[in-house]
Amino acid sequence: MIVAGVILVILVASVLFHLFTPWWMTPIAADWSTIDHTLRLTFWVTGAAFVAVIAFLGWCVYRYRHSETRRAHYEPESGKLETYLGIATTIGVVFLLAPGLVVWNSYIHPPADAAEVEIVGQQWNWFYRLPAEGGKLGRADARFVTAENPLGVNPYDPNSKGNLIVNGGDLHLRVNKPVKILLRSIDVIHNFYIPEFRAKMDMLPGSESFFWVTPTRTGTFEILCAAYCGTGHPFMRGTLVVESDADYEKWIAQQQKFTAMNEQKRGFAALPATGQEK
Amino acid sequence: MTPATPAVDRQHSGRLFFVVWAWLFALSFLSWLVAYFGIAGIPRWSLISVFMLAKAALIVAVFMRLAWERLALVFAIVAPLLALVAFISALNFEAVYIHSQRENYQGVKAP
Amino acid sequence: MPTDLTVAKKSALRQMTDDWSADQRVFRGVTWGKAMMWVFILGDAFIFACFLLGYLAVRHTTTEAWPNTAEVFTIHVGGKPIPFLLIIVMTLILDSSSGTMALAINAAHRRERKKCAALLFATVLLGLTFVGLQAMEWRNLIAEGLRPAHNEWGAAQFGSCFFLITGFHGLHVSFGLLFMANIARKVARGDFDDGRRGFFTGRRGRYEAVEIMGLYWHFVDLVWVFIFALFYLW
Amino acid sequence: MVEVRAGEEGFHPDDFEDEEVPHPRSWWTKYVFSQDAKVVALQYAGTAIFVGFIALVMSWLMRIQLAFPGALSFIDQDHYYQFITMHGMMMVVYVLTAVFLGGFGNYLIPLMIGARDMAFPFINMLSYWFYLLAVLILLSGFFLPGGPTGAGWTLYPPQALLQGTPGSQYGIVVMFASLCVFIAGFTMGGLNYVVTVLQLRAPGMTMMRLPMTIWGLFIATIMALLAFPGLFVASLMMLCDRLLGTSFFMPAIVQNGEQLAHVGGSPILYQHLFWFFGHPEVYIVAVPAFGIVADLLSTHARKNLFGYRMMVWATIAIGVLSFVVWGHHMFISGMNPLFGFFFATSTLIIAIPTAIKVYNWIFTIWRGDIHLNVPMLYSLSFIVTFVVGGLSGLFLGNVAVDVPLNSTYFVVAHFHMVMGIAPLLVIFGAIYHWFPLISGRMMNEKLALAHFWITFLGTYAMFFTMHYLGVLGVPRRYYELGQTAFIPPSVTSLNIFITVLALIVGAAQLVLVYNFIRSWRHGEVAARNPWRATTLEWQTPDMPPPHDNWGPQAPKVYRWAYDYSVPGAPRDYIPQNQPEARA
Repeated sequence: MIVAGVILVILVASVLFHLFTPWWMTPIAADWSTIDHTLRLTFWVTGAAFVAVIAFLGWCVYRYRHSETRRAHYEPESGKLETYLGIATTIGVVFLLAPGLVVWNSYIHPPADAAEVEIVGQQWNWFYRLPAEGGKLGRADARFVTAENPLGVNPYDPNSKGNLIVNGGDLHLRVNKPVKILLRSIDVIHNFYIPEFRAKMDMLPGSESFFWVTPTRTGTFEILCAAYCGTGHPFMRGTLVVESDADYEKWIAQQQKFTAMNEQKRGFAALPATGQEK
Repeated sequence: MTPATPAVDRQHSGRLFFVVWAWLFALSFLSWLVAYFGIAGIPRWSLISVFMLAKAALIVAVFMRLAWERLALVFAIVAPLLALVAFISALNFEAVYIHSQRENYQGVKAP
Repeated sequence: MPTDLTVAKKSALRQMTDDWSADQRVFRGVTWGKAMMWVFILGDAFIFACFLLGYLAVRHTTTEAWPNTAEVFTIHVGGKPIPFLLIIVMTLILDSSSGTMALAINAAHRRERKKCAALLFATVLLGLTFVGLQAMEWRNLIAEGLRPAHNEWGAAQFGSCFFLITGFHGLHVSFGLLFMANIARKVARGDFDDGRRGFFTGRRGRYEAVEIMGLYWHFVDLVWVFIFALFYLW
Repeated sequence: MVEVRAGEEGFHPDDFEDEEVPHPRSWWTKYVFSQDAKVVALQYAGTAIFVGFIALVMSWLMRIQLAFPGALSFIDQDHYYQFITMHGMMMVVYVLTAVFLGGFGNYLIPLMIGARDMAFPFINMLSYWFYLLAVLILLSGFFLPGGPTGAGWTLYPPQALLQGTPGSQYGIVVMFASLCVFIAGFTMGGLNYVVTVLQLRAPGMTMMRLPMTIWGLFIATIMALLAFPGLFVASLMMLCDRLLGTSFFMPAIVQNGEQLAHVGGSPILYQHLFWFFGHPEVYIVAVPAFGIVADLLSTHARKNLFGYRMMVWATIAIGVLSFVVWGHHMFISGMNPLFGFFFATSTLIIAIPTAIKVYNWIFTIWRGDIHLNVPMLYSLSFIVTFVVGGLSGLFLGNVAVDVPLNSTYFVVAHFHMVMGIAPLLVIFGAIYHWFPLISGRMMNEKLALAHFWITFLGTYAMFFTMHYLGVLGVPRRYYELGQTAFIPPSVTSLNIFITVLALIVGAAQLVLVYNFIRSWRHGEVAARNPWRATTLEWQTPDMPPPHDNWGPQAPKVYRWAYDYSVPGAPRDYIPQNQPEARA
């Protein structure tokens, strides 16, 4: 009796907690509402399963509790029941999986007109690199990193000329313009995480990862690191400003160019002798 | 004390093992020849793989006597190796991707 | 209970399902020791597979050129360079030790004590030669400047993989040799004929030990087949 | 009598099936270097539980730091991350794996299948001593300069190897060395469990008459034997990177403005190797729990296990599938994004056999005669926590939903619920269930109930609510949240709530220890087969079972393990070794 009651209380309390929780998704600031929809859908489906299973469990405990007169029913298996349940579960799983895969498909295919911005992580700072107007991002490699070239931009790549380097400042993005975010690290694994964007991705040293996003509202957002990157991990913060085109133009005009940073040219001598490239 | 009553039908003449031994020599030698003559590209990989798998099959089937084991044992040994197939394909898929990312975005030489 | 004659007539698949649904043993006619060694080999195969997969993945990912193994593993005979000469000799020796091992098992089945012991000692000798040649190969390459962390011929991972994989395999060979020498000694002394008990396990010695040892030894040879093809020749 | 075995090669077991169990000759070989699986089991479980308490204390310290930042001044960032790492690795590998396979596996496998001991008692004994050595190597990290490693329990490179990570000098080396020794030791035990189940069963004991406990332990052991190689190889490669300066996992790295000597390695390769082990590891812990809970439910509900065949095949399916889902731990790791489709699909497929198991547990008590004994309470609480943890796994397995939740407290809540708390509750239930068999006495029920309610309700409240921190987006592995705009102050109150519960629940475990020790000496003497169970371990001539389990007469098995309340039978259970239903 008590046990069945407690199971019921757990069920009701869990559902109520879900309905009235003060801890819920932050207001979204990107067009990844599809992710939110899938998340909500998953809550509905799993919530229904939770209620059904736990309620049935509690009812069983109540209804079939021991008494002197009771004797259990002997029934090794019921093929029909198991088949029905298997099919129902499969349907539920397909119902969850299909939207997830569709959303993932769009997640990994940035639109062709997306602007590019590279984000570089280093314990425990964020750096940003943007192509010049109409230009492209040059290659980069941790082996180029020097005091003058903290991002390791490849000085031999013509595309590197004119790349804008943001070292220590905030990152600005245009509102309602898709942007492909390229991610790289020059020491350990980091993760570029803005809760309001929903999207995130690890930043790997020695490789390049990416995701894309369209910011949908202007404002200032906090950038966090979401992959354990050493003892300073909680303090690896940055700031993202989403703003109108006009404000963005003003900001971009103030940014430093890679060639300007490297007037001294000292960084180029640092090319390490690491053997032949393929 | 164990009864030392070996049933005659449980043994093989040594001849079979000499034949397999000779085959192992031949296959090793053939794969060495592939390298010696510097055959490159797909012919090299396919030849080496074929010789490798043939040799492995001979060792497992005859020397390790799997060919005479009952199917239950053979199955129990071969089936788990399928997990490796998944792992091989996944890691290969991944390595190609990482390599292309490095080629596209990184590198110390001018493109 | 079906007799074995009727079992033989059944289809192989039917026989297998019968085996799996039998009581007491799944693997009929398989001793505990042999079953254990097979399961161990399966796990060990996964270890070596992970080594080789890791090597292939690293080789594939690195943007540095992979050294030309035909040049690295070349031996000059009378001024003429012969690629992989040492490796092919090592391979043939290990194959031969597998051959003598197989014959030793055959002799063990027939309870031919002297023949079995002689063949086991021959296997030990061939195995020792293999380990000796491998040591020589390591010494030569180290003299030429190959190190775990770097080498002059290309990607640094080449040396790492070489030392790790051949080292781990060599360790398997060496451990096998220790156990095999012990078993050869026991066979020669007649432990398996008079059922003398093992020092640690307290169990009776049996000729079965030769077969189990053989499984391990063939497995070591089997792994070398893959290392030879995938690391040296690939 | 020598059969003619046509077409079979080599030696035949019938030629020498005279294996006797090695008898101890002295106090040392009886209680310390014992080859008796039952003693090895207690050694394994005792050591694991000791390690578990160390890990528990570390979780306390972490929780105190999270709820009251700076309250304990000796917990600095280094210590916090060392606690995280050691807590995770200890609980997953050195506690849960060791308790289930080393503890329950050793005790129950020979008894439940009707064998006299493991197939290779000597190797089985070595397995424990290797395990103990691994534990000692692991704990030595606390006493070395720099302390144990603080790389996070997944030990990802390059972080794990770089200076600045706590314990990067010695801690990381002893960690990987300890893992290698553990794997070597586990392999020795694992070979025993597999061969014993396959080849040493009693007459009449077919695979399809094995209790689910044995199925769970058997499948988990096979998975462990095939999955640990991934970790073993990753460990050796990491040791090479750390000690020899190789670059398996280390690309070109700049630290403190200095170029390190590494070049060209692939950190993500480590992640693949690790999770190729790591995901099956989850089921290595869960599958034995699934098996044990099925037996507990059936015994204490006096009803046959519902859908036994389906349960067996579901277990096998889970075992097989768990080798192709490891990538769901890496959805946002920067791996080839196309993997997302494959691993999300395979992960959600594995939910189907898992769900079938849940249904069958509940249908086992449905129309039963439920005795709410302590083991039954634990089994019910397992179902509740497992359902919650399993359902929240559907969020993380579905690739697009994983993106916002990954690396948040949702993950922490999920895996604690599903592979921390749920299997632990089964362990507790199993301890209460089999304690009479091991000691011949019953545990005190009042203390047991107190332990149960505190543990179950406390952990449920902790980890259920913690999911919502993840939905909010609170990132995990933060030593302190600091000033973060999107995190309201209410999060701190929730953190305090969770921490207080954690302290209470942790302290409640002492009740179990007290009850265990007290009942061992002074508990009420248990009746033979106190739960009236059908399985063989309760049918031994003495209780606790004698050294060779069965005395002169080994058991014969006539039926499956779930003949409870058979219509027409005089009693509501028929032991497996009883030939006639009417005896």
